[in-house]
Amino acid sequence: MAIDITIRIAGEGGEGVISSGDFLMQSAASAGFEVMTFKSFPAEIKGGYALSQVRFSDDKILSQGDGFDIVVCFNEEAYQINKRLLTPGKVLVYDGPDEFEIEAHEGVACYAIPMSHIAKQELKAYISKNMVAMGAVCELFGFPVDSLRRSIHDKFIKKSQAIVDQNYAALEAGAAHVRDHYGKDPTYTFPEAREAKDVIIVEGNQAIALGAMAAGCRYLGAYPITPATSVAIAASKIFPKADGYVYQAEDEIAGVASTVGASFAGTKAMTCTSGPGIDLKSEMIGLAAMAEIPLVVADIQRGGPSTGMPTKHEQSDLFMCAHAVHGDTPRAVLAASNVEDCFYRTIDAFNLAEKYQMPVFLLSDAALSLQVEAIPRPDLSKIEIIDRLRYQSNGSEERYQRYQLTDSGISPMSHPGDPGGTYCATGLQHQENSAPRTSVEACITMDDKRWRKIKNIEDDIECTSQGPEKAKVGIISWGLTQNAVREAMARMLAEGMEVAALYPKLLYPVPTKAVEAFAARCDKLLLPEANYQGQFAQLIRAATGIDCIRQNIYRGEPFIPAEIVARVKELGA
Amino acid sequence: MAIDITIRIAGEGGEGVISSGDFLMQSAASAGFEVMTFKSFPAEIKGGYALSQVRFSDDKILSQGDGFDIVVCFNEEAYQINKRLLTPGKVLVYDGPDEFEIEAHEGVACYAIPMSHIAKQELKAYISKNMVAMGAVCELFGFPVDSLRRSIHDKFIKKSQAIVDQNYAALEAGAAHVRDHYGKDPTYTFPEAREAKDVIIVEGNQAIALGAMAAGCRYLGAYPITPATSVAIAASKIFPKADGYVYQAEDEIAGVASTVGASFAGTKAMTCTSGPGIDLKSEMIGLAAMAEIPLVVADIQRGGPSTGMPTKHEQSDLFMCAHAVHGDTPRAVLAASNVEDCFYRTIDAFNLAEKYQMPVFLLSDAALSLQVEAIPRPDLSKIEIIDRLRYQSNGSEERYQRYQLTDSGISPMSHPGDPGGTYCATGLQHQENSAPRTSVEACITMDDKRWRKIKNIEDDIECTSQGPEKAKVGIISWGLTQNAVREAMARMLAEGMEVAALYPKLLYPVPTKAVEAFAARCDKLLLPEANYQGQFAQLIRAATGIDCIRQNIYRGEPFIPAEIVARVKELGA
Amino acid sequence: MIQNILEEKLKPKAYSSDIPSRWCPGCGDFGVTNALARAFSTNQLDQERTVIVSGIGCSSRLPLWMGPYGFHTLHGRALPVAAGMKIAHPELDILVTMGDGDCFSIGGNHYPPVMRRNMDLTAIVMDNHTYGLTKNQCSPTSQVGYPGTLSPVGNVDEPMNVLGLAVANGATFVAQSFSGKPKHVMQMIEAGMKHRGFSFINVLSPCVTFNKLETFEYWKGRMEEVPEDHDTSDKIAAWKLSEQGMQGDALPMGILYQATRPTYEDQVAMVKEKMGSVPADQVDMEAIFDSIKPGAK
Amino acid sequence: MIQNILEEKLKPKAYSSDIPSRWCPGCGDFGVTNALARAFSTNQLDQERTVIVSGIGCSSRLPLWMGPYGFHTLHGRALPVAAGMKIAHPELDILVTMGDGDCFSIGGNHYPPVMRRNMDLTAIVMDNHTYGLTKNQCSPTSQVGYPGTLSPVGNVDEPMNVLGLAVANGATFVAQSFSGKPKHVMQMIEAGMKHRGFSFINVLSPCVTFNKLETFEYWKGRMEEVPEDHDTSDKIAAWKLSEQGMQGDALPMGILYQATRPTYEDQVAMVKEKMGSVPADQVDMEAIFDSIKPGAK
Ligand SMILES: Cc1ncc(C[n+]2csc(CCOP(=O)(O)OP(=O)(O)O)c2C)c(N)n1
Ligand SMILES: Cc1ncc(C[n+]2csc(CCOP(=O)(O)OP(=O)(O)O)c2C)c(N)n1
Ligand code: SF4
Ligand code: SF4
Ligand SMILES: [Mg+2]
Ligand SMILES: [Mg+2]
Repeated sequence: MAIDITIRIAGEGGEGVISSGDFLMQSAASAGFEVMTFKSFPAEIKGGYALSQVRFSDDKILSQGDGFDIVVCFNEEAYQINKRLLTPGKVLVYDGPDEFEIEAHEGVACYAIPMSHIAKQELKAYISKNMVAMGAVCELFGFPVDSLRRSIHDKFIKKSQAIVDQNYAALEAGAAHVRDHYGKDPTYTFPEAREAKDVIIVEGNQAIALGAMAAGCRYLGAYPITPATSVAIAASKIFPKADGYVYQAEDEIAGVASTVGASFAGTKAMTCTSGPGIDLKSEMIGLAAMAEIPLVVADIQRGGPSTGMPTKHEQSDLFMCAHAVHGDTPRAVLAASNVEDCFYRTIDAFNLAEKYQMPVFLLSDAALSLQVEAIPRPDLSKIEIIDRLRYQSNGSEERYQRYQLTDSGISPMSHPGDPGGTYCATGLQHQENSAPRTSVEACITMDDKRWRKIKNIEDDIECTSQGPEKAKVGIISWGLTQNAVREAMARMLAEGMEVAALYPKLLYPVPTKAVEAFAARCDKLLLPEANYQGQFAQLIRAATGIDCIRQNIYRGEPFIPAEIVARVKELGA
Repeated sequence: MAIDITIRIAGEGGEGVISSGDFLMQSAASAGFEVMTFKSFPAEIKGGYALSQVRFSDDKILSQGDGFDIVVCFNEEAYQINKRLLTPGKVLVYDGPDEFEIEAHEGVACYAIPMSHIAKQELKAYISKNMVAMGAVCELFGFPVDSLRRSIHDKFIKKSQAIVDQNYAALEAGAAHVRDHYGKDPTYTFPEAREAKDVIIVEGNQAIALGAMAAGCRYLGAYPITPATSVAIAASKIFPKADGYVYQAEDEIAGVASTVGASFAGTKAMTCTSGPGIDLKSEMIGLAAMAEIPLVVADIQRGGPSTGMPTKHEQSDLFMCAHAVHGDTPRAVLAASNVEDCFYRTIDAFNLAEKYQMPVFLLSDAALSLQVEAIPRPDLSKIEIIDRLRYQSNGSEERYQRYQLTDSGISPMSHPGDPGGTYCATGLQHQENSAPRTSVEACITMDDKRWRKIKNIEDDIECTSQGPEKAKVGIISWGLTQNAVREAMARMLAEGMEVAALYPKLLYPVPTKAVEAFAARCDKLLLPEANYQGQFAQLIRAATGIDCIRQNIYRGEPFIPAEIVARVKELGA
Repeated sequence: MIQNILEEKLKPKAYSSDIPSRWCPGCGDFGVTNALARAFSTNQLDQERTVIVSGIGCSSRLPLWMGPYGFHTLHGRALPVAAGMKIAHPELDILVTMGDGDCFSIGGNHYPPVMRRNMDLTAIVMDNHTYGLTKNQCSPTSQVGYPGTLSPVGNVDEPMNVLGLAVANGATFVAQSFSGKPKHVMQMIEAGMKHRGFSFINVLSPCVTFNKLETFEYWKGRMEEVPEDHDTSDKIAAWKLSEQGMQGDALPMGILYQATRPTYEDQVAMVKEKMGSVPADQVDMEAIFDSIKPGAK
Repeated sequence: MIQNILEEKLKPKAYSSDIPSRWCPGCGDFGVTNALARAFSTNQLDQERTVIVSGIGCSSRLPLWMGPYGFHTLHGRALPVAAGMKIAHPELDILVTMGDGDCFSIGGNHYPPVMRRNMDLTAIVMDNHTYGLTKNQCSPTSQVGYPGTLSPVGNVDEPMNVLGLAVANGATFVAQSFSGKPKHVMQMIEAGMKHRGFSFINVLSPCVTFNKLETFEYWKGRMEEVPEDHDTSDKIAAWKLSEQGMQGDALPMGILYQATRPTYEDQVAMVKEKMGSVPADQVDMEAIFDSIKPGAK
C-alpha cells in the first residue's frame, strides 16, 4: 500500500520539536521512504511557537502539502494554534490528559499521552519529553522504531551510552503507554521498511554548499545572518578538505569584498547572506559587474522589510536582486524551488557567473533553507562545469587588453601569476586596456559590451513547463512556490483540469521567449508569489507587457497546494 | 533685439575654464539677462578636458540648447574636440595664432587671441590667461564688461586689491588685442544691461539645500561623494544659522543612520549622496520604511555602474531607488529637472516623507548639480509645508500605539520628550504597540497598513503635460531630460507639429493615472532617458502595460533638444 | 494616590515596558537589564526624556523590554543612529546597548568616531564572546579555540582588546563590569551616565545557551577590581590594565580610564554660535535669498 | 638583446604601466610611487606575481600607473578585497595602497581585523590629512581647525592617532615615512614587504592643491627619525612615540613597532591540514555524498 503521511510536531522552541522531526525524517529515509520536512520557529533562541513537519511517501514528494495528517502537540499553545485544522480523519497526539484540556473534534482520533508527566515523574528527565512522544508515535502508527533507535544511537553515542539509553527508555515509555491504553491507530499505518534508495539526505542550504563545491567553488566569504549562515557552515565543513576556505568576515561588505578578491585572483568564489546583507553588499556587487569578475551571491530570503522576520518565509528580494545597485548593472538572478534545485541551480549560478564574468544571484528562502529531502545522488559525470575564458599570452609584446571588445562581449581574463597578463581592474568606466576613460565612445562601447554578453542568457537555462498544449489557466511561479504549484498541478491534471504551469529557474533577465510562448498556450495567466508587490509579475510585465493575474501572500508562510488549486478553479480552469 | 547666445569655454581643467564661465554667468545675471550654465570635467582634480558653457537670453531658458554659438578654446585639445561643431554662423575664439593651428572653417568667424602669450609675456602671470580671453570676448561681443569687472572685484577683493588689478589688466589686455586686430564681431552683440529681475542665482545642489531649509530640515548627515558633496556644503553654510547642523559622518551608512536618528527624535532630516552611497545606505533606508520614520535621501546621480564616471551625467539610478532594499519596502521617488525644480521638489520630498512617515528619494544628477540658473525668488508664503502627524497623549493610562492601524495607514508619531509617548521603534515585524510579532495576522495587517498609506500618493504631486489634446507623438521624460524636451517642444509646437509632452515629477510609485490619460491622447509614445536599460520605460510598462518607444543615450552627456526633435520627426509627428 | 504613583515610579519595575522579555532563562543580559532599571530608579530618571538605542542581537532586544523611548535599529548601527539623535537633540539622555558582534565586528567603524569626537553617550556592550542570536559564531572577543559554528577547528583569531581600543580611540570613560555582579554593573552605569562625554562600559554577560566555557562561574573567579591605586587619568596605565586582562585570569572590573575634554555637542554649539544661529523656526530665509541675488556679495 | 631586456627590468621605470599618471603636479603621491618602483626594482620583484590593491581617492589611483597586477576597488574596501585574495592565493605578494579617508574613515572597519589576524599584506597609506579627490573635506587625520569644505568654521575633531591604533589593533609592523624623503619611503616599503605579517606604513604625503598648511616644507621641518635606542618590540614605547607625534612637531619617521606572530595564512594552512585537505581538484565528492546517505554516521 502506498503511503503519504505528514506528521506535524508543534510546541515550544527548545523542547525538542525540531530534533524530533529530524529523527523521524532520518529514520524514514533510512527505511527507504521519500521524505521532506518543513520547519518554522521564531527568531529568538528559546521559547515561542515552533513547528516541525515531516512528510513521508513512497513517491517523489512535491511539496510540504496542505497541512498534516497527524499532529503532535507538546503544549497547549501548539494545540490552540492547530486545533482549527483538526478536520475529520486527522489524528491528534497531545500532552494530555492532565496538562491541558482539548475540545471535542468530530472524526478526529485523539490520543492523550502524558509526555511531560512520564518524562518528569517516571524518567526524571523532562528533556526526554519529546522522545516519549516519539515512542508513542512509533507505536501508534507502526513507524519503523528500529531505524529511529539507530538514528538516536548515532546522534547521542558521541555523548555517552547513558544518554542513548535514556532516550531508548523514553521511547519505550511512550510506546508502553500506547500499548497499555490505546493499541495501534487504525487510520495510519507505516508499511515495512524497504531497501534504502540511492539518495542523499540534504538540507536546502547544505545543498547550496555541495553545489558550490561541485561547481569548483573554493572560497566563501560571509558574515553570519539568519537564514543564510548554514550555507557557510556547510561549506566550512567541506571546502577546507579541498584546499578551500570559508572566511567569516567582519561584516557583509568585507564578506563580499574578500570574495571578489579571491575571484579576481582566480578562485571560484561565492558569498551568502539574506536581504539585509544584500543591501550592504550591493556596491561591491556592482564593482564585480563593472570590473567583470565572476561572483555568486546566494540570497536566502526572509520576511521583510528591514530586519523583518528572520526565520520566516517570503519571496520579496527579487526586485532588489534584479534592480539594486546604482547604474546600469548587468547581472542574473536564479531561484531554487526545492533541495535538489539548491544543488543544481548553484552550479548554474557558477556557470553563468564564470561564462559572463559577472555577478549572479541565487535565491532561496528561510523555509527552503531548512527543508530536508532525500534526493537522488547526483551523477557528477553528467554535470557540465563552465570555467571563465582565460587569457593566454602569445608571448608578443602587445599589451594585454583586459576588456577587449569581442563579438560576444566576453573578454579573456588573466589571473595574477599569468605571464603577460598584468592589468589593473577598476570600477571606473574604462577602455579596452583597463585605463579609466570617460569619452563618449568609451561609455557607449563598454556599456554595449557588458550588456551584449547576456543578450541570449535565456538560452542557457532551460525553462520547463507542464500541462496541455492549450490551457484555460497557466501558472507561472518561482522559488519554493513552484513546489506548491507542482503538487497542485498533479491534483488538477488528475482531475482533468485544463491547466498548465511554467517553472522558470532564471528569473532575471526575464526569460521572455519562454514566458511569451507559455502565455500563447493559456487563456489566463496566474502568478502566485509570496510577496506584497507582485515582484515577478511586475518584472514579467515590464519585459513582455504580459499582465498575469496575481495571487500574493505575505504572512510569513509558504503557499500550500490547496490555495493554488482553489484560485485556479475560481479562474475557471 | 531679443538675444539667445550660448558661449562655450573649453580647455584644460585647472586653467580657469570653469571660473570664466561662472564670471560670465554672474555678470550676465547682474545685467538682467536670464542665464543657464552647463559644465563638464573629469573626475581628476587637475588636467583633462573641461567645458563650461553659459546660455544668455531675454526669455526663460529651457535647456542648455543644442550646442554653442561662440566657442572659446584655451588649448588645442579643446579645439580638436569642438571643431566638428563649427558649422557656418558660429564663432571661434582661440589661443592663436602661435599656440596651435586651425583648419579652414567655412562661414565661421575665427579670432586668434594669443591668450597664453599675452598672459605669460605681457602680464607675467600665466594664471590670468582666462581673463585675457574674457577681455577679448567682452570686446568682441559687447558683453557688459562693467558687470564682469564687478564680479571679479567682489570675488578677489578678499584676497587683495593687487589681484583685482591684475585681473583687470588681463581683461584690458585681451580687449586691447581685439581692438587692435579685429574690432567688434558682426554676428553676435549683447544688448545693453537692463534692470536685474527679482531672481536669485542658484546652482542645482545649492537649490536642494535651500529647499530643505525652507521645508524645515535642520539636520543633514552625509559622507562626501561627487557630485553630491555640494548639497552638504551648501547646507553646512545655512543650517547652523537656524540651530541646524550638517554632520560629516565616517561613512555613508553612518550618514544616513544619524539622519534616521535625528528624524526619530523629531528633527526633519535628510542625507545626500550619489549611487554608490545609496547602495550602502539601502539597509538603513529600509529601516526607516519599516519603523516609519520620515527620511529624505537626495541621490545626485553620476555615470554608472560602480565608480563609473563620477562627474558625468546619467539617469541610471531609478531602478535602484525604486527597487533597492530587500523586502516589500514602500518609498517614493521624485526627480528634479532644473534648478527651480531642485528647490521645489526637495520641499515635495519632505512633504511626502513627513506625510507618509517613510523614505523619499529625490533624484538629480551630475549635470544638474552644477547647473546655475537665475530663478524667480521663491515666495515662501505660497509654499505648503507638511509636518508629520503627531501623537498627543490624552493623559489616560492607555499605552501609546505607535503603529496604530488607521484607515489611512498613517499613525500618530511621538518624539522623545513627549509625555505618554514612549515606545521602542524596531525594524522587526511588529504589532500596533511596536512589540515584535510574526503572527500571520501581524504580517498581513502591518504590510497592508504600510502600503495603504501611499495608495493615492499620485494625487499629491501634480504631473503636468503640454501640447494638443490629440497628438501623433507624446513624449514622457524625467529629470534633466525634461529640459531638452521642453525646448524641443517649443520648437516643434512652433513648427505646428502634433506632439505632446508629459512631465512627471513623481516617478515611483509610477503616476499611473497621469500616464494612462496621457497615453490616451497620443498615437505613439516616446520615452527618452539617459540610461541603457530604459529604466523609467520599464517601470511604466510594469505599472501600466504601456510600452513606450525608447530613446536611450548613455554617453555621459545629457540630451540636447535637437536629437529629441529628430526622433519625434522620425516617428512622424 | 498621587503619592503612590510617585513612589511606584521610583521602583526599578517602573522602568520596564509591557513587552515580555524573551531571553533564554539565565541569560547574562537579564543582569544588565536589572542593573539598568536600578540605575534609572536610583536617579529617578525621566524616562520620557531618555532613549535607549540598540543594534541587532540577543542583547540588542533590551530597549524593547525597557520603559524609556527606544530604538532597536540595525545590526551594528546603533551608535551612528544615536549620534544623529544626540547632535539634533542634545537635551536627551541617550544610552546605547549593544552586543560584542554588533559593536566590535559589523559596527566596528562606528565606535571610533564617536569616541574620538567624545559624544555624550553612554554605551553598554553586553559582551558574551559569541554571536548569540545567530546561534554561536565567533565574535571579535571570542577566545582562541572557541567552537564557533563557522570555525571548524575552533577560533584561530586572537581576541580583541576592547578596553584598550576604547582608550586608544579616545573614549573619556572606559569601564568593565560583569553581569554576575549587578550592583557593580549598576554603579558603572550610574558613573557612565553622570560622565559628560563618551562612556564605554563593557559588561561580561554570559550566554548560557552557547558559550559553555565562559559561564558565570568561570568569570566570577576571574574578575578583579581595578586596584585602588590605579590612576584613572593615565592612558598608559589603563592600557596596561587592559592588556593584562587579555591574559584571561585577571579581568579588570571598574573604571579603567576617565578624562575630561569638550564633548561633540559643545563643539556643535560653538559652530552654531560662531555662525550666528537663531532658533530653528526664526530663520530669515529672505536674508539668505538676498545673499544670492545677482550682484550680491 | 635578452641581456638588455633583463637590465631594463631592473630599472624602476619597468615597474610602471603605460597609463599616464594624472595627479596634480607636485602631489606627494608621486614620491610614494617612485619609492615603490624603486623598492620593486631593488628587490627585482616579479610583477606578474604581485598585486597592488587600492580603494578610491587620488592616492588610490596608484595601481593604475604601476606595472604589477592591480585592483582599484571601491572607496574603503581595498583591505577586505586584498584579504580574500591573500587567503585564496597566499603565493601572491600583495600591497594595499590607500588614502587616509579611504583607510581610516569609510574603511575603518576593515583595518582592525586584518591587523588582528596578522594577514601578510603590506599596507601603505598616503596620508595627506584631507580628502583630495572630493576636493577637500576633513579626514580623520585632519588637524583641528582644518578648513574642510564641510567644516564651516574649521575642523572640530581631534585627529586620529593612526600609528597608535595600528599598534593597538595588532599590526606586527608599524612605520611612518614622508613622501618628501623618497629614499626613506623606499626603505620602509622594503622592510614592510620583507616582514611576514601585516605591515602598516603611514606615509605623510602632501596634497599640494588643497592642504595649504601641511606642505612639504611644513612636514620636512617636523619629521624626526625614530630614536636609535627605541625598542621596536615594546608596544608601550611605540604607543608613546605615536602619542608624542600627535603633538605635531616631532612626527616619528621609521619603524615604531615590529613583532612576530603566526600570520592568518599560517592559520588557514593549519585548518586545512587538520581537516585533511587535498589539492583543490582532487576532492572526493563521492565520499562527501557517502557521508550523507541515509543511515550514514
Ligand atoms: C546586516 C545584518 N547582518 C547580520 C545580521 C545577523 N545577526 C543578527 S544578530 C548577529 C550577531 C549577534 O551577536 P552579538 O552582537 O554579539 O549579540 P548577542 O546576540 O551575542 O547578544 C548577527 C550576525 C543582521 N541581523 N543584520
Ligand atoms: C562609497 C563611496 N563614498 C564616497 C566616495 C567619494 N570619495 C572618493 S575619494 C574620497 C575620499 C578621498 O580621500 P582619501 O581617501 O584621503 O584619498 P585622497 O584623495 O586624499 O588621496 C571620497 C569620499 C566614493 N567614491 N565612494
Ligand atoms: S542565546 Fe545566549 S545571549 Fe541569546 S538569549 Fe540565549 S543565553 Fe542570552
Ligand atoms: S588633489 Fe591633492 S592629493 Fe589629489 S592629486 Fe592633487 S595634490 Fe594630489
Ligand atoms: Mg554577543
Ligand atoms: Mg587623503
